[in-house]
Amino acid sequence: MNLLIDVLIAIGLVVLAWQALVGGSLFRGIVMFIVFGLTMALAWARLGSPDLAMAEAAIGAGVTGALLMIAYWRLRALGASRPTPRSRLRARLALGVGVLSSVLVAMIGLAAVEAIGPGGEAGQALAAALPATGLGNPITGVLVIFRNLDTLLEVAVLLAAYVASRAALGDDKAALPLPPAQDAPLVGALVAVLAPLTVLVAIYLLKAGSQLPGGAFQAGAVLAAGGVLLMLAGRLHPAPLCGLGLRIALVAGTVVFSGVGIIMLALGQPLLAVPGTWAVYLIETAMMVSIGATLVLLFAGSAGLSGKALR
Amino acid sequence: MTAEALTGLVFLPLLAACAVAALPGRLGGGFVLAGLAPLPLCLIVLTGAVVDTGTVSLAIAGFASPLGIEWFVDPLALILLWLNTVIALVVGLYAARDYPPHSARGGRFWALWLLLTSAMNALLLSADLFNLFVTLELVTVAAIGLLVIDGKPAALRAGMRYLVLALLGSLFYLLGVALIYGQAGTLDLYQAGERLGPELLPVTALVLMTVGLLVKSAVFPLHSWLPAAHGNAPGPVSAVLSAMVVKVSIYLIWRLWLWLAADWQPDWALPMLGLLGAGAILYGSVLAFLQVRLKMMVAYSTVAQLGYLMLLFPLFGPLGFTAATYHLLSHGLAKAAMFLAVSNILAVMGTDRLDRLGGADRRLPLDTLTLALAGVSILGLPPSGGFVSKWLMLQAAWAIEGWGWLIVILAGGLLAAAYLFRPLAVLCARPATARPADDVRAPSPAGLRWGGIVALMLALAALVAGLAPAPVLTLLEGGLPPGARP
Amino acid sequence: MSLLLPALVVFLLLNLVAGLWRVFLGPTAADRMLSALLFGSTTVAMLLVLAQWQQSPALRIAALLFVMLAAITSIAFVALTQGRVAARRAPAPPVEPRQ
Amino acid sequence: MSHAEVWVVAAAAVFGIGLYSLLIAAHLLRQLIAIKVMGSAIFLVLVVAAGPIDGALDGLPKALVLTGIVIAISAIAFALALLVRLAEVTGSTSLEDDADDDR
Repeated sequence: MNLLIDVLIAIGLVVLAWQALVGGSLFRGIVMFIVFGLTMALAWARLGSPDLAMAEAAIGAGVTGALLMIAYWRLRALGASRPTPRSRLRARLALGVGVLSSVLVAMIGLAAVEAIGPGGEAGQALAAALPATGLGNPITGVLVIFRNLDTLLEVAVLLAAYVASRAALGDDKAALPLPPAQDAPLVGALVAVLAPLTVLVAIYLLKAGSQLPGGAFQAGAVLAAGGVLLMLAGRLHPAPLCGLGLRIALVAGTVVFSGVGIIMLALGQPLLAVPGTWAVYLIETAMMVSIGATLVLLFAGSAGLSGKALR
Repeated sequence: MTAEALTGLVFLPLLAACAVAALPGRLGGGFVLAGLAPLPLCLIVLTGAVVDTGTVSLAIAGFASPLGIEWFVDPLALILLWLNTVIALVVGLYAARDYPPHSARGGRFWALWLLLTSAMNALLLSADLFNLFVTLELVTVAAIGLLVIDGKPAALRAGMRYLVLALLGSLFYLLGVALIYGQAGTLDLYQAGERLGPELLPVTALVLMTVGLLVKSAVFPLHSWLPAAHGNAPGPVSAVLSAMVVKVSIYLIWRLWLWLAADWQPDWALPMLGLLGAGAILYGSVLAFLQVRLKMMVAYSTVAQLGYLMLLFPLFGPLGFTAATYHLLSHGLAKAAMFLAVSNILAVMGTDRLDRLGGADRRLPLDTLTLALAGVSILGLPPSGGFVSKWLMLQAAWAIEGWGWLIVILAGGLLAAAYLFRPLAVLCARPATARPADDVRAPSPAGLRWGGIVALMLALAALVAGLAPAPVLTLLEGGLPPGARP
Repeated sequence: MSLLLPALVVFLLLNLVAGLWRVFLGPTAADRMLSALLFGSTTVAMLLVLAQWQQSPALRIAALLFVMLAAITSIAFVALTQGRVAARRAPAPPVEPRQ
Repeated sequence: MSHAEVWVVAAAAVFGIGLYSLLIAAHLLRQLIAIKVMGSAIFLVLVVAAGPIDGALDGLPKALVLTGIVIAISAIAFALALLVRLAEVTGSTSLEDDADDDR
């Protein structure tokens, strides 16, 4: 039964990847991609990683899906041309490359699974070192304490992505177009319930993250989802200028994280040491705010946000 | 003190980038200066430590590998850190003309510039395979953001192509990391090397990672994205892309094969990588010769010169290693100087098409001189840094009786002479007709002279590198890869 | 009991396949998105059953997240497809790009 | 957790489909989806190939995947902004008609 479930999900993944990527309209491809992300989340759940299930659902399927949808909408609104399909020869060649790479990856992967030893040395060190931190969730432990340089640089990548997107869009662009706001009564009522709920869920995920699955990334993605909701409902608008508060929110994750790390160095501790659970919460909160703000701005395609309409 | 110095190398530019992004306006310039100016100080401290002890390492957050991430500095990394810092600072001086930090566009430029500097320093310090992936991504995003900052259609297209290929390259790299972690149970580059052997899986993992990195570093035959990207980026960005960004990926390939797999590289691997380098030298040089635009010629010259870095593999040994590292250093300086000079020429003449540049030396004597001096180093003529590296490389090829490699190195030099003399001849020609248009948008004469002096400084640095190579060579001899140690 | 929960998971999975068929068939975008939403709710049910069966209560948090995201996705869909319809009514609409 | 083979085979198939699509798709949006999907396949390999510790999968690669997911969305978000700008400036959503940029 166990195997049957895994096989079904795995087949689903393959079929959905095919549906998302090959043939059919681009819009259908995007919808299929979102469903692929949800199925990935199921796979992570089966692999015993609720953290990844959540991250995949919220970031991999949810926010990425929203970004793809809005980019698709914008490309249509711009009237961008439809590219000419590739030649038949190239398609045949590509099929060969695709099949070959599949076989290769399968062979390599199966050999790797075959050759697995008694378990990763690093993983065992993790299990041994976790209790001393007071955290119950090993993933949060790795992300915030043991390998926090990765996490810090990853938040910097998000910041770089925002600045680089602004650089690509240039000065003359106050904001990219957004679809007209939804002002149907039902939408209004739903937004009134959902928007506060996103904040609540985000804070819960953040707090739960130290012991249970969850953490800054999932929480930040939920906040971003809330921001996207407000934007689509016409409660939040792109703005040509970025207010100081929002600018601080953008860099809060990187600054607070490195600030704590450098203060610890100045106090004679190792660089980026985390002094206690309170610091974990502090860092995670700052990261959540940064992730949420950056993702919403990336969705808006604007420099800033405001409660008032642009025009 | 070394811990503070290492911290400064990564965190000063990172925090300065945050400050510039969060507080644009008049304050911006000060933060840019605060993020870049102290870096040489950090490096001096670090150099002292490396000279004293040979290598320096630091466990981040106090957790040593395999659980944590470690920074590790040896002479090779130190020299690249110096190169990166010098390029970021000196080319930054040039960029301050085109991108004043208090403008909105300038703010974005400097935020990305600082992020790129920080990311490359973090990459050069890191000894952790996954952390290297993260820094590579940061380098890619920041570099492409800089590439497209002027919004030129050609640059946008080149940036898009670069991004798609770089992301694909990252995927291959990550697949290799997955295999290595599965086999070795650690992500530390040096630890993993000790725990693995020449079995099929580790070698496959290395091949996958190398393919990914070859795409990112545009080594022949995966170079297709480079000329358009480097040829269409803004001048200072082209300089840093050619001088540093593509090279850090090759540096990682060196680390993988000569450190991680020091004891167990398969016999075929090193000559194979060398063949790619030979292909790059010949193909890149011929195409550089065929270009009609000066900047594209310089970009194709980068494709060719990257090939010499891959020749380290077949010529591996103490000589080959110092030669390749010295080539990396002198080419970085010379190529940055070249791109800046070309950028000046482009700004004044309004075009960089070779057939319209006749007689440009009268209007741009300084930049023509820079181009010639940098060319001397690229060619490998004495007394330049390029000469030292080519000479050492020829010696290395001679010592192992690798006549084929010897011929490739010599042919590369001759071809470089061919493609470099052509633009110089054009610039110094006295055309009877075809005066370039005078109504082009050009920076103020003061700004222009400033840019010209900055470019000349870099070209002179590449020359001086040939006059006094001893300290660098001595330093490098203290940090040879495991396989080249006596 | 030991067989009931896995059987339930399989049943829900088959349900997903049926939903997927609808996503595949379309024919309109709304059909696709509605079935994608249904897909979301079925996934929630599955996560809850899995949480019970695999003894990992943490999956319930994931289910909670799914529910919220599904609600937001529906609004996003309405907003974005209205724009889609508008774009279709525009004077020179590009045909829906393939490939 | 057993059945690692099932996940590896699925990941391999997804990876191949992604590469195939990347090569044939002319539309950049589709190419970006392909890269994202291939990334998911590699994450799956990363977690499964690390092997179990005491019956549960190793926690470390899971944290790496979480980092990878955030990096992937950053890169994709930037790529989409670049794509929209490219389409705005050149009217094209593809790199196929890559004109030689001689001036």
